[in-house]
Amino acid sequence: MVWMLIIPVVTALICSLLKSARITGYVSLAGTAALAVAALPVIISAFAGPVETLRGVLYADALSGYIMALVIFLSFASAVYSIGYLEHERKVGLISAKGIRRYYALLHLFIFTMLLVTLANNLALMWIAIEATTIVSALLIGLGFSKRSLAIEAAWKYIILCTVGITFALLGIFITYYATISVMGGEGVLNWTTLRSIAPKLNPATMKLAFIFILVGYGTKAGLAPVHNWLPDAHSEAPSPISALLSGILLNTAFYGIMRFVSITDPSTGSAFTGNLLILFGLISMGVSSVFILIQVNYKRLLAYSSIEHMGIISLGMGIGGFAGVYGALLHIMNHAVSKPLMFFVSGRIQANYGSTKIENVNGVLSKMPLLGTLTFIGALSLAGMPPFNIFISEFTVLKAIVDKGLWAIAVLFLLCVVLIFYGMLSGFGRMLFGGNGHANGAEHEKGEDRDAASAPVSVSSALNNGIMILLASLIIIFGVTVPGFIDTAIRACIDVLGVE
Amino acid sequence: MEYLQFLILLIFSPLLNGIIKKLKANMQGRAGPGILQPYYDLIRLFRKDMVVSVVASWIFKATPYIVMTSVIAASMIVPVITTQSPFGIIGDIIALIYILALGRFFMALAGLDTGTAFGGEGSSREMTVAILVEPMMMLSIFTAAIAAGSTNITRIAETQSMFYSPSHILALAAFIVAVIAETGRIPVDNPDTHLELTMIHEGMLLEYSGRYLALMEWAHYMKQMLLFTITVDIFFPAGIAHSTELFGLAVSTCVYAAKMLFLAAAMALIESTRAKLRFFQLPSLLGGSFILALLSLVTYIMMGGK
Amino acid sequence: MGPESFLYTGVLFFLSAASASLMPLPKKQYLFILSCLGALSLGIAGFSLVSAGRMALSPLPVSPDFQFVFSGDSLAGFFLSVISILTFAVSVFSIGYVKDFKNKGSLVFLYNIFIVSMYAVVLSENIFTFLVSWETMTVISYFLVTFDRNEKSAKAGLVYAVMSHIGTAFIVMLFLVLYAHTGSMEFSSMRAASLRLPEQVKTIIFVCSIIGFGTKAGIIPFHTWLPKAHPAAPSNISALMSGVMIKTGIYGFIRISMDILGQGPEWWGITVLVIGAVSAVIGVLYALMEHDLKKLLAYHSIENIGIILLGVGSSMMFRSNGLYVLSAIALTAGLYHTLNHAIFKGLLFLGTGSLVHATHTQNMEDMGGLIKSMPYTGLFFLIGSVSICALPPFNGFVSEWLTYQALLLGFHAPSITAKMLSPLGGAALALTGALAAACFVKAFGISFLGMPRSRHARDAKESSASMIAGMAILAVLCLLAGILPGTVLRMISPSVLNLTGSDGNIHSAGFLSVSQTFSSLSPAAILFTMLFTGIAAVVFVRAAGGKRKTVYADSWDCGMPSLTSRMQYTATAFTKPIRLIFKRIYLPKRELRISYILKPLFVKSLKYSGEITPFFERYLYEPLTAFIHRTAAKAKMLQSGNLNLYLGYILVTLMLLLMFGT
Amino acid sequence: MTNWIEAFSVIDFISAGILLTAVLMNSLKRIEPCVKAYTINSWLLSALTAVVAFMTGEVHLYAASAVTFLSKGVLIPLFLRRIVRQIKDTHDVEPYISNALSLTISGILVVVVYASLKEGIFVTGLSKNVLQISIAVILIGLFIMITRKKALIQVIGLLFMENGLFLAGFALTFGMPLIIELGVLFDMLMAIIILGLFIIQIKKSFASSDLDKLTILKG
Repeated sequence: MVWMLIIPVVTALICSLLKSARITGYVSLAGTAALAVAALPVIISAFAGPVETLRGVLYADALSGYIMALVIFLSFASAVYSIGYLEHERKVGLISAKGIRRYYALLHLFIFTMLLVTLANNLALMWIAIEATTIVSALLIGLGFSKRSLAIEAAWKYIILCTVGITFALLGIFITYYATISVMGGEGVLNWTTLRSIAPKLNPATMKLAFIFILVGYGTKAGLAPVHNWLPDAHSEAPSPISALLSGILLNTAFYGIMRFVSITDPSTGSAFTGNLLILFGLISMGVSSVFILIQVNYKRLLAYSSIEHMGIISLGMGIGGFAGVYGALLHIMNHAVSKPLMFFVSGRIQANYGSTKIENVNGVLSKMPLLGTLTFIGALSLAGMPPFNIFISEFTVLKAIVDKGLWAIAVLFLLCVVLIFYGMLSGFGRMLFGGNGHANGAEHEKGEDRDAASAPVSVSSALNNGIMILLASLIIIFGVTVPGFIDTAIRACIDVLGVE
Repeated sequence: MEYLQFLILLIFSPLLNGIIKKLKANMQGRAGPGILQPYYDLIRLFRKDMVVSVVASWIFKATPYIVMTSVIAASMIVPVITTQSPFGIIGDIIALIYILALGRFFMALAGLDTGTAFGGEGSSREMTVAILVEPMMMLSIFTAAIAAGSTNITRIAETQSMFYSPSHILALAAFIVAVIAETGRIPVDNPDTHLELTMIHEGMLLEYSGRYLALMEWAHYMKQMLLFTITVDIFFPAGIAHSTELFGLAVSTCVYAAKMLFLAAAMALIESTRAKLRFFQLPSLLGGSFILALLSLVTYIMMGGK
Repeated sequence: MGPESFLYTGVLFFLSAASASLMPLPKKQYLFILSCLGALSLGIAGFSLVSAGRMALSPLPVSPDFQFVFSGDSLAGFFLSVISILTFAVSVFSIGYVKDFKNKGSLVFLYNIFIVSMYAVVLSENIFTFLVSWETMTVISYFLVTFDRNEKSAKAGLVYAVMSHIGTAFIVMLFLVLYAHTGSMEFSSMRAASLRLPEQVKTIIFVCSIIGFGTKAGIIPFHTWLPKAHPAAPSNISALMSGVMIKTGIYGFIRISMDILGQGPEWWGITVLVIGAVSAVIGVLYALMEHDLKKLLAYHSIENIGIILLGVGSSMMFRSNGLYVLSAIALTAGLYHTLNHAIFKGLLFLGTGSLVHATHTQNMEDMGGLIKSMPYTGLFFLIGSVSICALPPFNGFVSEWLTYQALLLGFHAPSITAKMLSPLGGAALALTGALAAACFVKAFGISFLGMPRSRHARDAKESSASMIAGMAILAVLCLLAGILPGTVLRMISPSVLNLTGSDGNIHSAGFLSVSQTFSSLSPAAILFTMLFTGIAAVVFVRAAGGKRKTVYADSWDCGMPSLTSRMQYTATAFTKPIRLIFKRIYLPKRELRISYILKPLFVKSLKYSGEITPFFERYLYEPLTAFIHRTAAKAKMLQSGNLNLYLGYILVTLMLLLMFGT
Repeated sequence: MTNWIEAFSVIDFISAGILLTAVLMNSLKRIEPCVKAYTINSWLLSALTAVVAFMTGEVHLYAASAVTFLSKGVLIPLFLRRIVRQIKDTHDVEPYISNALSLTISGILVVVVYASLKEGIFVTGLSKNVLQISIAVILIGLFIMITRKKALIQVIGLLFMENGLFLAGFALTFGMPLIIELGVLFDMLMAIIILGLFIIQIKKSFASSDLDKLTILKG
């Protein structure tokens, strides 16, 4: 388990020391691969039951294992994607060799911090890790690339808002700590393991206060409206692989913190309190995002808002609670973590080809780059919650949970937002995919592959690029028709950990 | 015997037309041609050579036969002098109307086939009139059909149950208008003009000559008599034989002839007293009679089946 | 072998065709042969399912909440066979049709998946399965609509996808309501539990199902996607979409509102009846004004859906009054027309396909005289037109005749509204028939008869054998379904029996006789009478006139010399009287631009342009979307880019939660 | 454990000072004094820590106080001054609301906090004032961040929030375990340093460090 923390750091060091930019990419790839290898046994045993090391400082159970697995998978994916992406960025002179080294170093530090979040047993330690993710990713957004004033603006907003928010989260943690003192008699604890055991004895009023602070704090980081405002800027200005990580998993690590607290707070306050708050935030997020998706003119921002929507759905599912709700939420975390990175990857490629993130400047992707276009289509439709793609299943599970609870108003709002978002997504990406040269494009469709490769920087890396994107797309379709057994068991284990009846 | 009653229509329909012409002429104070004139015309046409447009396709040549056969098939369905019409089973009044519509469909196509402006104009107007007429015809028939609880003409003729009730009168009025429109008579259309801008039915026949024209004309006469027959079957079936023994048949034949003459006189009267309407005034006339048909239905239902 | 095995084989064929299409093969159009085989065996499956009446396939679990469950009853069997029949013909047609398409591979792939998804919809047995198949069908058809990827088709696709997604939202809603009140996702157990549903819940479900499925079926006023989407797709796809895809909407409606909900109040039936009548009339009225052949056919689909709903609606109305026999007659009429429309609309779209293939235009004003250069296409298109105009002895007539019978029987309904409305429905049907006839006189006459109106039309060539074969199959079916009603009834009556508990004692020993109205019909007899009298007429004419010679010359046209194609009656001119008569509906706009050399004597050029107002777009949808966008645009200021504002949000949120949260 | 009363009054006195410095921030326009205010605030904080340490005799609190003094009282102010010198602008542009108003609002915030925390959720060894004050300081810090347009002053506002947070920590729990304190502090330092770097970047690419320039990303 310790190795999981050491490997990224080491990789980061190597990357920052290496001279050649080409090698660095493959080194980082190797690093993530090694990380995956090291993590696998930990994750497996974590699903079997809680494991801890360093006298209980590091601790992993099913839930952390779940998030951890996603972190590592996505780190690998974006490590693969980064190679081709950076080569192109360097060709067009957006980044120097030094910048590339710094990029990879920071990338792995970022991975390290996220893993630390999932491994921390102590809630304060988890807080520290989350704050660290903010700092590192802010650097990745802002300083990774020269001559990008917008990136700096985005990074500034990101770091300020998230730090402020997370400060409140720390206050919440203090309050929790205080609450434990009276229970434990003198000495307070912040260890998740202990907290779980004493949760029912905590003072409800205190815990309510604590949870509000936590929710606002981590909610800011998780991009829940109305405290989401940093998200569209950061996600749209970050380099695509980083956007993929931010959107795919960073939000979820923050939400992971919330989930932990929910399972501490519920026993003392009763689940209605946390549930209603989460439902409220979820609905607001869906509403806000649907409106903004509708008017969006920048496709990366559009994707960012769709992340807000999906975080909203996740928190809605958590809030509804019950087996179905939580199952839906957890499943949705995974589905979103598969679909969204794909979309950011393809949008990175589109940006590279058209040199703009404005929807109006892009058209005829499907004709010019059939493979990319098809992938975009799959991703967009899955994000819009269309069967037979993965997100539909989890969305429908959440919807079903809502109906099980008989919350018809919420169900109707949910459907309304989903329709609006579908409209927004399709009109946005439809405009990008079609158009250009009409029927004549058929000719290119036949030899789409090599055209696609030709449009990408270098063949090896672009092959890797296509490979990882196709992998994600096929996962989207597979999860769209079935939830594989091992994932099912994993989610069930997580639900046990969260103590949902 | 009863199998062949449609031959009455086939044989006597030119005569009926001749009679109408004659009566009309007399009413207008002309001598007018003899009542057998249509027969002479037909025979003459059959013996003529034909001129066919090079533009025309097989549709043009097939149409006269299709029209003729459709009218014959339609007239097999109706009982003329006896309700023992065995062909009644192959179709009912709705089928009859649609069979006639088939004829019209092809006639309109033939009008377009030669690519002339007048043909197109004729078929366009023909279809327009049909649009206005068919719903009204249907509706007025519905009233009778509902009353008889059947759309089978023989049955309607047998169980005519709404003598001279208001609904009956209204339906009749509407149906008469429909008949006028269908037979292309004043005030809807002028059967004996070839003045380009007013003609409807003639417009489609413009390119026809010889035997084709003969068939078309004959079919038109037959259709006219057929519609008269339907009128009497539906609205005054009194006197029609319900069996096939000779005396009854003789009586009903006389009654039938009388009815036909009466209708012919009525037509002649209308034609010589009314002026032809401008084409775009037709909707008001036909729409008006649609309202009549509707009213008859309403009254029938409101008065609880009277 | 039971239906299952045929089903599996058929699906296997389709899937193998789809997967083969992804491989680099030459001459991918021949993969459609596989689709033909698939359609064949699925057709067998459908027929045997109709007779067997039951089929259960093993479920496939997806997630703890959901699993794929497929099963089938006679209704499903009926729709299965309808889909298969059309699919078979269209696949034959496609072999030749897609030959010189650029990206055949993806077309073949999408085509096969599309068909499989339609089968899946019909066979779905629970909510989840239905939704997945339904939306898959939508997605794939969306891809097909946007197949040649220009702005126009993209727009059409967007409208289509969004509208059907809205429809789906309603379907989801109704399923959730059903699920919440019956506690089950399986249709079978819903059916059992639905008797206990309270009235208002039933009403909600009914309304949702009308809107949801009606959107897919294209009823007024949810039809606007249809005339945009169908013309955009390749013609063989349009044939499938118009022929069977929109029928899945009818299927879903029957499945929910008649099968699962069981008996409802009378006003349901009346509502459906009225919707049907309105859709029929409005649909055909708009069709008349179209000069784009495919748009015209699309509007006719709206009309025919309306006719089907006339049958279905009166059936519901009768059933809620306990008149089961009459209800059976009406439903038979509806289902019969479903089949017929699939056949002749498919035929017409294929015909249009081969026209467009030959003349490279969809605008009939640029065609003309094609019956000489494309005799087979012309003949088959004519047969299709005659059938869709419900002229005997073809199939369209039989189903409309049955509909008439059903509507006349509406007199037996107790309520005065029903008594009044059903004959009016009959009148609407008559009006529709007449309008359709006018429309197809225009469509066929302008595009096939007269002189060629453009260079393309002049040098058009007859299409390839397989395309002709595809059309021929459907043309023959048009006739057969007309003159052999007995066979068709055997396909329909089991499901009618299930749904209404009666077979409507419609007897069909050669004669189709509805004992309820003592009325009978025998298209076959009509056909043979006409053939016989036709021959007789020929013989007679020969006898009377003797042998006469025929002279070929220019058209006389009242002596007008040197007729040119520009002097022919145009489609616009043909429909002008109707446009004027129904101007209240069309709201026509016209402008006459004259440029003079010397005013007012010498006219240089004279430009006449007229258009009709698309009522529903102009007054319903455009304002709605505009409103949504305006409101959304207002929200922009929330994200003004000002960091202080954002910090403010955090403070306010926190404060509110601290005040009201605890 | 001698004379609690004095201890309490001392604590109250110091915390009052902390609150005062925070409130004072609202009326300061030039940047230097703001930094000063923050410095004083941090000194008071570490002093308070020391007093608490003296009272409770907890060793790790001494350490905490020392660390606080070093980092917040010395390092960060120095760092801030360097940045001020680098971006060399001394005045804040006009804030969104007038000083008087912002003063009143911060006063209101204090009142609200006192009002909302009245009921006895928290029974702490320290006098209740400290908790209220700490939370008030946090809110005032946030309020400063909301009203000011200079990037640097926002950072200072953030720092005030941080101090308030620490104060709250003491008020509630006599301080967290040292390891955590250190971790949090480390994070803070990192954050501040990186914010500093960003301020310089902003100055570079926007030719000013005013936040109302940073409104390109919107919608």
